[in-house]
Amino acid sequence: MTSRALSGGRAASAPLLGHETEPTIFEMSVPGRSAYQLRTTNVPATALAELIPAAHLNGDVLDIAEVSERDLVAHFTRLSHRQFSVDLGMYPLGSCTMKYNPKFCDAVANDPGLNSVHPASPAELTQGWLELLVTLEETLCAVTGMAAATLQPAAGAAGELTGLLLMRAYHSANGDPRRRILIPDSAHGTNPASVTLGGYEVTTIPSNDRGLVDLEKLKASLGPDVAGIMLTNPNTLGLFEEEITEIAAAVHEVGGLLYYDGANLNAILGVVRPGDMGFDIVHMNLHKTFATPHGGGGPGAGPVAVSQRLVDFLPGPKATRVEDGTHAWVKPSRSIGRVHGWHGNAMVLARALAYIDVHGGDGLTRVAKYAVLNANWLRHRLRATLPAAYDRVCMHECVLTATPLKNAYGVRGLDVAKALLEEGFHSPTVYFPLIVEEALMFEPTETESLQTLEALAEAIERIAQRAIDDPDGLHRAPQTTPVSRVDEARAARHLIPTEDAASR
Amino acid sequence: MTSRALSGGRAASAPLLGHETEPTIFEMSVPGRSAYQLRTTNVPATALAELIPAAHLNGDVLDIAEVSERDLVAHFTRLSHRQFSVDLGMYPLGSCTMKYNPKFCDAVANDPGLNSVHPASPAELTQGWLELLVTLEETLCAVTGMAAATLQPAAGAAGELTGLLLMRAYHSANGDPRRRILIPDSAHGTNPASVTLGGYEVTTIPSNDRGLVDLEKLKASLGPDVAGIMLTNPNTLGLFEEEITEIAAAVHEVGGLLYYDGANLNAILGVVRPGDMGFDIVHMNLHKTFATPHGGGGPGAGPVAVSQRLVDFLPGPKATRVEDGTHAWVKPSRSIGRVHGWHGNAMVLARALAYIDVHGGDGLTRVAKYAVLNANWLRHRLRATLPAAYDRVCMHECVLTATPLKNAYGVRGLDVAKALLEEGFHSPTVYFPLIVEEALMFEPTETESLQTLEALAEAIERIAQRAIDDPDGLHRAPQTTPVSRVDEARAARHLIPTEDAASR
Amino acid sequence: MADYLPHTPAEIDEMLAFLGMDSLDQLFAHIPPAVRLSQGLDLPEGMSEPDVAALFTRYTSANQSKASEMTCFAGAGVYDHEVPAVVKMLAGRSEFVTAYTPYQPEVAQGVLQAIFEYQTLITRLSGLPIPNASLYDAATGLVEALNMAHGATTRQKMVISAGVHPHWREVAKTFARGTGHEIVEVALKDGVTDWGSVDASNAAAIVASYPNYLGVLEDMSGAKALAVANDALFVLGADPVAAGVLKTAGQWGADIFVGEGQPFGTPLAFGGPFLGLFACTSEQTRRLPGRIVGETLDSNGRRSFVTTLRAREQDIRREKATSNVCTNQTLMAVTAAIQLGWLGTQGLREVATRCAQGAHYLFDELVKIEGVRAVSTQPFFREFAVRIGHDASTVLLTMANDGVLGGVSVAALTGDPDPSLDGEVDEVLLVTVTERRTKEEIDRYVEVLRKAIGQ
Amino acid sequence: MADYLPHTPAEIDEMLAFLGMDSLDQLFAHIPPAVRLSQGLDLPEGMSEPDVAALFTRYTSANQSKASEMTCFAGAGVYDHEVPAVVKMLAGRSEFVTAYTPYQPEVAQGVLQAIFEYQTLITRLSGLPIPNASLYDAATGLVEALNMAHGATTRQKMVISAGVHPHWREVAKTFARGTGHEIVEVALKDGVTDWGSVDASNAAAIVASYPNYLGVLEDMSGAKALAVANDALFVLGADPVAAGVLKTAGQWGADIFVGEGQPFGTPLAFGGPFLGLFACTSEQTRRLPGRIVGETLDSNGRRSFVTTLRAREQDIRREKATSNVCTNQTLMAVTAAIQLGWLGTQGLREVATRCAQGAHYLFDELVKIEGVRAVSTQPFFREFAVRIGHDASTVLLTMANDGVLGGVSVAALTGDPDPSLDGEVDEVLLVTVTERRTKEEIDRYVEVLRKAIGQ
Ligand SMILES: Cc1ncc(COP(=O)(O)O)c(C=O)c1O
Ligand SMILES: Cc1ncc(COP(=O)(O)O)c(C=O)c1O
Repeated sequence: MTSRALSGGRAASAPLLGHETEPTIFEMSVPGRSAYQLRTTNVPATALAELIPAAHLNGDVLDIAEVSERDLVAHFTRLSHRQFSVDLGMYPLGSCTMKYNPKFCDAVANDPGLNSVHPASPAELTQGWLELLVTLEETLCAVTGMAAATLQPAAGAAGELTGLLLMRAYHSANGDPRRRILIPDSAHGTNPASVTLGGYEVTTIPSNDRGLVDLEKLKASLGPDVAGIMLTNPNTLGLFEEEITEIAAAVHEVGGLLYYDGANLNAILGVVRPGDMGFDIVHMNLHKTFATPHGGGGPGAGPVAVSQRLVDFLPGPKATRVEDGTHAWVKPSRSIGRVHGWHGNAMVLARALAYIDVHGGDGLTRVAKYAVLNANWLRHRLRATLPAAYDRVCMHECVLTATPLKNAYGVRGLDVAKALLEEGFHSPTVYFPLIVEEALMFEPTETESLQTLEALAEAIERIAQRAIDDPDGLHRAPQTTPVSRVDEARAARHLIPTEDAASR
Repeated sequence: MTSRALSGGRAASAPLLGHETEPTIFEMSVPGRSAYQLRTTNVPATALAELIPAAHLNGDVLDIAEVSERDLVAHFTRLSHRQFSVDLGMYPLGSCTMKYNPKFCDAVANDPGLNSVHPASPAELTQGWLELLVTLEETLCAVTGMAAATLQPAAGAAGELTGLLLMRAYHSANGDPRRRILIPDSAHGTNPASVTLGGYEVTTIPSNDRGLVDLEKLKASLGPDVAGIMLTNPNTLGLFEEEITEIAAAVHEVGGLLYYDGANLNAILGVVRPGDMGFDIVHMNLHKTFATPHGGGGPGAGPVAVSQRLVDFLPGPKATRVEDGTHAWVKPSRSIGRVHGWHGNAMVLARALAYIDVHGGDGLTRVAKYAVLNANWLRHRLRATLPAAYDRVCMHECVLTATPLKNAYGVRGLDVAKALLEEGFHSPTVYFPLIVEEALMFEPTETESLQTLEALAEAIERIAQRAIDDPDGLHRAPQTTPVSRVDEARAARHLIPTEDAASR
Repeated sequence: MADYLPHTPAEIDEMLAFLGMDSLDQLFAHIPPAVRLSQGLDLPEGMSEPDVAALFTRYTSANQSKASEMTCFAGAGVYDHEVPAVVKMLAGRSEFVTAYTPYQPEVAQGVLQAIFEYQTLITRLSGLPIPNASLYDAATGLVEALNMAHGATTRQKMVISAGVHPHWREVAKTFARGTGHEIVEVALKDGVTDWGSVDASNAAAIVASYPNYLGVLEDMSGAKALAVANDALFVLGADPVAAGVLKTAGQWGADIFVGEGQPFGTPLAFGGPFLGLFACTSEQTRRLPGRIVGETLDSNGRRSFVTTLRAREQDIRREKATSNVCTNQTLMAVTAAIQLGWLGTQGLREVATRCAQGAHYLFDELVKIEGVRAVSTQPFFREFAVRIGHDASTVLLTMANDGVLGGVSVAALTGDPDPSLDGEVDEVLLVTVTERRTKEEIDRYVEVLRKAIGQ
Repeated sequence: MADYLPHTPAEIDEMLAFLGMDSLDQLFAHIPPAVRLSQGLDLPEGMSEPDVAALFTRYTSANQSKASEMTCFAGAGVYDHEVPAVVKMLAGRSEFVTAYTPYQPEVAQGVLQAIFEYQTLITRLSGLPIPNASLYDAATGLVEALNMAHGATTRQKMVISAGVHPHWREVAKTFARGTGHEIVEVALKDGVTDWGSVDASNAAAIVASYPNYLGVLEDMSGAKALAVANDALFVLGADPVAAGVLKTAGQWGADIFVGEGQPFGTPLAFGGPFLGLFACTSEQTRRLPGRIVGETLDSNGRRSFVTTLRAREQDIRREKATSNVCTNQTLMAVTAAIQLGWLGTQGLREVATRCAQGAHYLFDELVKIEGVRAVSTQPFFREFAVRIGHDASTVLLTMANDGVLGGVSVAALTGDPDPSLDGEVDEVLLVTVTERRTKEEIDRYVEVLRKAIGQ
């Protein structure tokens, strides 16, 4: 009877009540049970065998879970109770910008007037969508100081690759394909990966002792084979590349282009624009800067905006305003083609536009200013506990280091991160960027209050005290979470990616 | 800084992460913070003092919590994580019928076509609502075997009082007001309370050794001053009053009326109808029988259906089908008047109709049958652990007793109930009905599967084992819940109903 | 088969076998055959959810006055206030929606704390210290207030201003059939209760409304004085939104506050579920109807919440209880707490102010129209009554054709000619402006009404 | 001020003081003045949520082809399937919606287990054992498949059937600009890939679609044989709904499965966010793009889930990574798991069966119309292409006036004349029938089309 009791409505897996594991939906499955309800269609119920040749039929081999609607609801509700989220508490995950996601923007996206439109409907019947997309494109250009944008890329990484293909198309059109892309050593892993997929080689530029691109070394790496450079500014240390004008001049000098990784764009909204810094291509992570929810890992949206000389190469077709005031799909004259099956992650785009409209130019500027204020306050507040890797004014995030704790008590950054979970905070980003030892990258975001920052600081102080009192306890943290520290190595050693693999 | 850190985004109160208490929204409040956003109206912003005489103005004394939208969301999301619900697990709370609440019915109610209609709109503009109400009334009559119904009462208790006022109006119209109402000793407390508010006196009828109304004693209590009897059938022991025909005859004989407390109607859907048993008045708890969600204590809806002779007395105005196929508000000729500010809990009514439509006559009958099957299976399964107070075939619920555990190990029904919480189940109803010692009243409902019932049984067996091994531990249960056993006496001794009382 | 039942045929057989039965019918064998349904219910077969959804469009499309499509100037106790997505989302969380009454506080701190916060807010809005956890609606709340006043004074006479919402008064009369209370109505004069016209001696309660149902802000000192003079309780039905800027019930000296909480996050909803607000002085604590949540400690000394003073409640006191309320309107109370948290101090003040501004702007425009006259010269808040020289019900239907729900016909609201209004009651239109109405919408109202009355 | 920022002026001052600063601008003093914006952004002022909502009605009302108002017979990879309220509610729970990538498994078991269940379902639907946690959409999934095939074979030639969705092919071509893959398209003949016409030697992948984009169910044995003969991987883009009754990718011998997961709970959504399904044989595990969740134990020995094989991912492997995917489509994957749980074994089969029945019913009716001809004589599933003797785009607009979204114009879909279709491509209409379409709707389609083409 044990396996029988497993399936069903026991909620001991909800942390509210206990710490048991939640059975999988397959363990809950009982043959013959079902939840689905379909409309009555009165379509003739011809036997499938009369419609489709037997060679194509699978012989009913397919097995999906069989649960009642009641158990479906209980299962996924309980799973949701085993999941941290922005709506539960602070999520100071550096580089990920886990700010509050306004529910209003979700409501906008759930309107059937946007949500139930088929992407292949004739443009004449979807003028609202086309206008929305054009408006968003113009808005993003205003924010970045660029000439035009594609909204197709589905996330930041897709935007990067799109940007690199634009570079390639541009150089190729000039009869000068080029070979290398420069990337600082502090860059996010997507940057070099995108470079490779874009058919380029990576040249890594070291950072100087201020955490910034070493201008001299950069210059030394430049040459006529350099297609461009990828930068995020502020960089992944949360520091502004102060010599950006010089960098831009140097790269442009050799005919290279500048790519702006917009993951940190939220730091500079209304303060400085990538276009004004000399960038030619900018991707934005709408799920970061413009607060569309991350969905546990996606969806995102990664529009790419470009300067005038790249406009004709943009992916297409693009929603475009035409003379008579209507909107149409137009493919740019030298378009690299589609980078998404349809028009990009449209509902994410709509959410972002709603977010921007609520804030306006003034609000977006406040977003950046308060994000930077919060990060600096936190950095300064934690000085004695977790020093910053580069202790000066930072932008929207700060990279602190647990090296002192490690040296003194053997407590690593990971231990601090895990202990924070028990304190009611999500962990910061750990061990990134790679150039900082025991890095703990905190991005408080502008939607967290001073009170929350103080609570975080006090929690970290408590953990630092635990490092002195009970370092071993910290190695075992967290314990109050739905599961305790998870064995990641075991998972990689013996891959079990499915229930079927598990039961084998 | 401690009070400062209290406010804000720390999620240690979410059981997912810890077991701290959640601050109140007042503790989180910071002067000057806000979340609200209103439309731009361009209405002249005349100073209030010019519009309303100073004698009426409150001088801005009012203080509401001041929080950001982000903190508002975090606060209530965290509170929701501190709350058990049907969607998390089984809720075998006897008499309360905590079955699965279909999300579809919520979606129906959230349609602005129903939800955004002003109740004082002219009937000409709300024909859809009137038709819906008429359809529901007809449906409820078909289910109960009655002639007409009022949908106004907002819950079961309101329905009871309405029913008693109907009795009073009926008897008064006959020039014979009468004085007493009979109620079995197993009845729910709302019954006698309603009787008093209805201006009647209660005569309690003892149950016999089979847990049923003692027919002889009932007869002995009857007389010309008896206005009627209130019964629930199956009664609160989950047992069917088998002599119902005899009871009805006896009461009718003296000119009394029979009132049916519909809290247990779910047990007999499609099997037997109150009207056919001889009842004159029936209230239904739509939030029980027809699965509208309980909302943490409400809203409910308690329509009252009556036999032909009471139709003219029903509350009004009532939505009524008129000759030309349209619908109108009509007040019954001898109506007792309104019992609700408007038309009853309309959105609850709409949910119930949707639920009934999905099930149909066949489905409702299955609801009753499977509810009864589940209760009997559970009763039988637990025989050795928690015996039933009356061990024979029950209806939709069974009243078990912890008396053996109490006698042997000093473990009370309350301890068992509290320990179940840790096992991932909500407690059953405890100490009701009053006539059973150490009563534990389990109502599994039809939406729980055999697997869930088995899991519940095993949990109870584990608790029974704990009663032997560690009775003291059981007295302290629960411990894994967001708070441990709560001091109810303290709360009553020194009433603190508000934050302001708390901080005084 | 479209339903929510998990039972497979094999399981049913197994369960029956466990019970030693061979059919489901055997479970019902002890029910006398004479009363059993032989044919099953006379209802259609079950339908799938999408089929039912299709069926329901029949209802939704026949409702023409949806606020989603028609600009709403109707009020009469039910108001079209802003309800943001965030409040709907939070109040719709299934832990709140699908919980029962918090009988087990250890797993119900979510609802209990939300009610505690609601209770705190209600005491602040009412200016009275003892709240409850909600009642069905304002009308039934008034009934509870009368019962409380009866309990406190043992008297039966209830002196009620005709300015109290007609439906509330009707409900009070209905329930007085059971309690035996004597309801004495006091007529209005120029929209203001004529307290001087009534004999309040031996009254249990003096009941007034602020504003009254015609929107008029009466000075409540008179009612309070009358209550004091006669040792009666002063029961004030007050608009909780008005409390953002106007005096609270407590400030006016009320002993009991009742109010309709619908404006705090609950949609128009065709009249329900709404939210009966209730608060009183501490003298009346033990007579409080319904549930109340109190603060306490758990066994580990942590702050906790629990329903308390349970000894008052019907399930314990039975026939001696002074209220039979069991299920209340918790979800609406939680919603109100969330909505008030969203509004905050500034927001509530702003909403109240905008209501008053909008209403006065419209009023000023309307009385410029030839043939439109104010019913009262007294101050008002967000609602006012005007005579329009035509049958109000007819005018409303005409206005509806132009997409405007122009208000509420007082004659339709009161059912019978209202004794408090002299002249033709059919001509009286009750008009409301909330903070959601734009100047453009208000100007259009004026135009549409002009057209409807041929001006 | 309408925004989501908690900072009060007093707090800003306090925080600045703590930093030894006296203005917010000082925080940005290190940014070279030359690049700083002096005037602020050239954007309108912020608006309140209800004002923005009002603005957005501009967009929503200009969208005429909403499936909420127009009966949808459009498909082309995006299908109007039933999405019940329960799935929307569950997938909309904010713990799923507002979580980040599950980097900290101890507090992310909710998302991790849901992905694990999703992965299991995808392997069952595809018949291939190694899934990932989702990709952006089917089109970019195909690109990842090509990259995987390149990694496995080190070859550059990709032989792709013209039956693969035109957009997917376009996307593959775009990204081939970076990877340098040589894309060789194989034309259709009577709607079926003419594999014989191509030189597949030295191919990394043979890529087919099942059904193909014209709805045709091609026998996949030929493609498989070609792959085997040339030591290429067989990449099959398959309709996951069809898997309810038709052979899975695994059954056809595919090495890599890609598919579009939109039909599982995701609305039409104007094309996104959708869900790229991906699975492969275990040989390719180490080349898997994107994230994968695996089962493991926590320190107390309890079953747990975690993202694993992280060493493949871009953040660790950097320029050596074979995929740059970071953010994926988790929420849609979770949605698909919930929707599939709702459908269950019977439900998916039922949906697939009804699609086929509806499509065949409509097809049979359509080809009775004078001037309407099938594009292919081959079997199909829920979608088919017909020649209608008139410009399809024009006909669609005419049909829209009668409330029917009549399908997709193949010419509009392909952009350029499709080389695989002989004759006038402008006349080809792609028509889809899902389980949601009733007989009545289908009959009306026939009538509306008749009218539109003057028959
Ligand atoms: C600096 C940086 N660049 C690029 C990316 C990739 O963006 P996405 O996850 O949207 O693909 C990230 C995401 O974390 C990032 O932090
Ligand atoms: C037997 C019985 N009668 C009456 C009631 C009162 O119904 P309501 O809570 O809807 O007012 C209940 C509620 O629990 C009950 O169980």
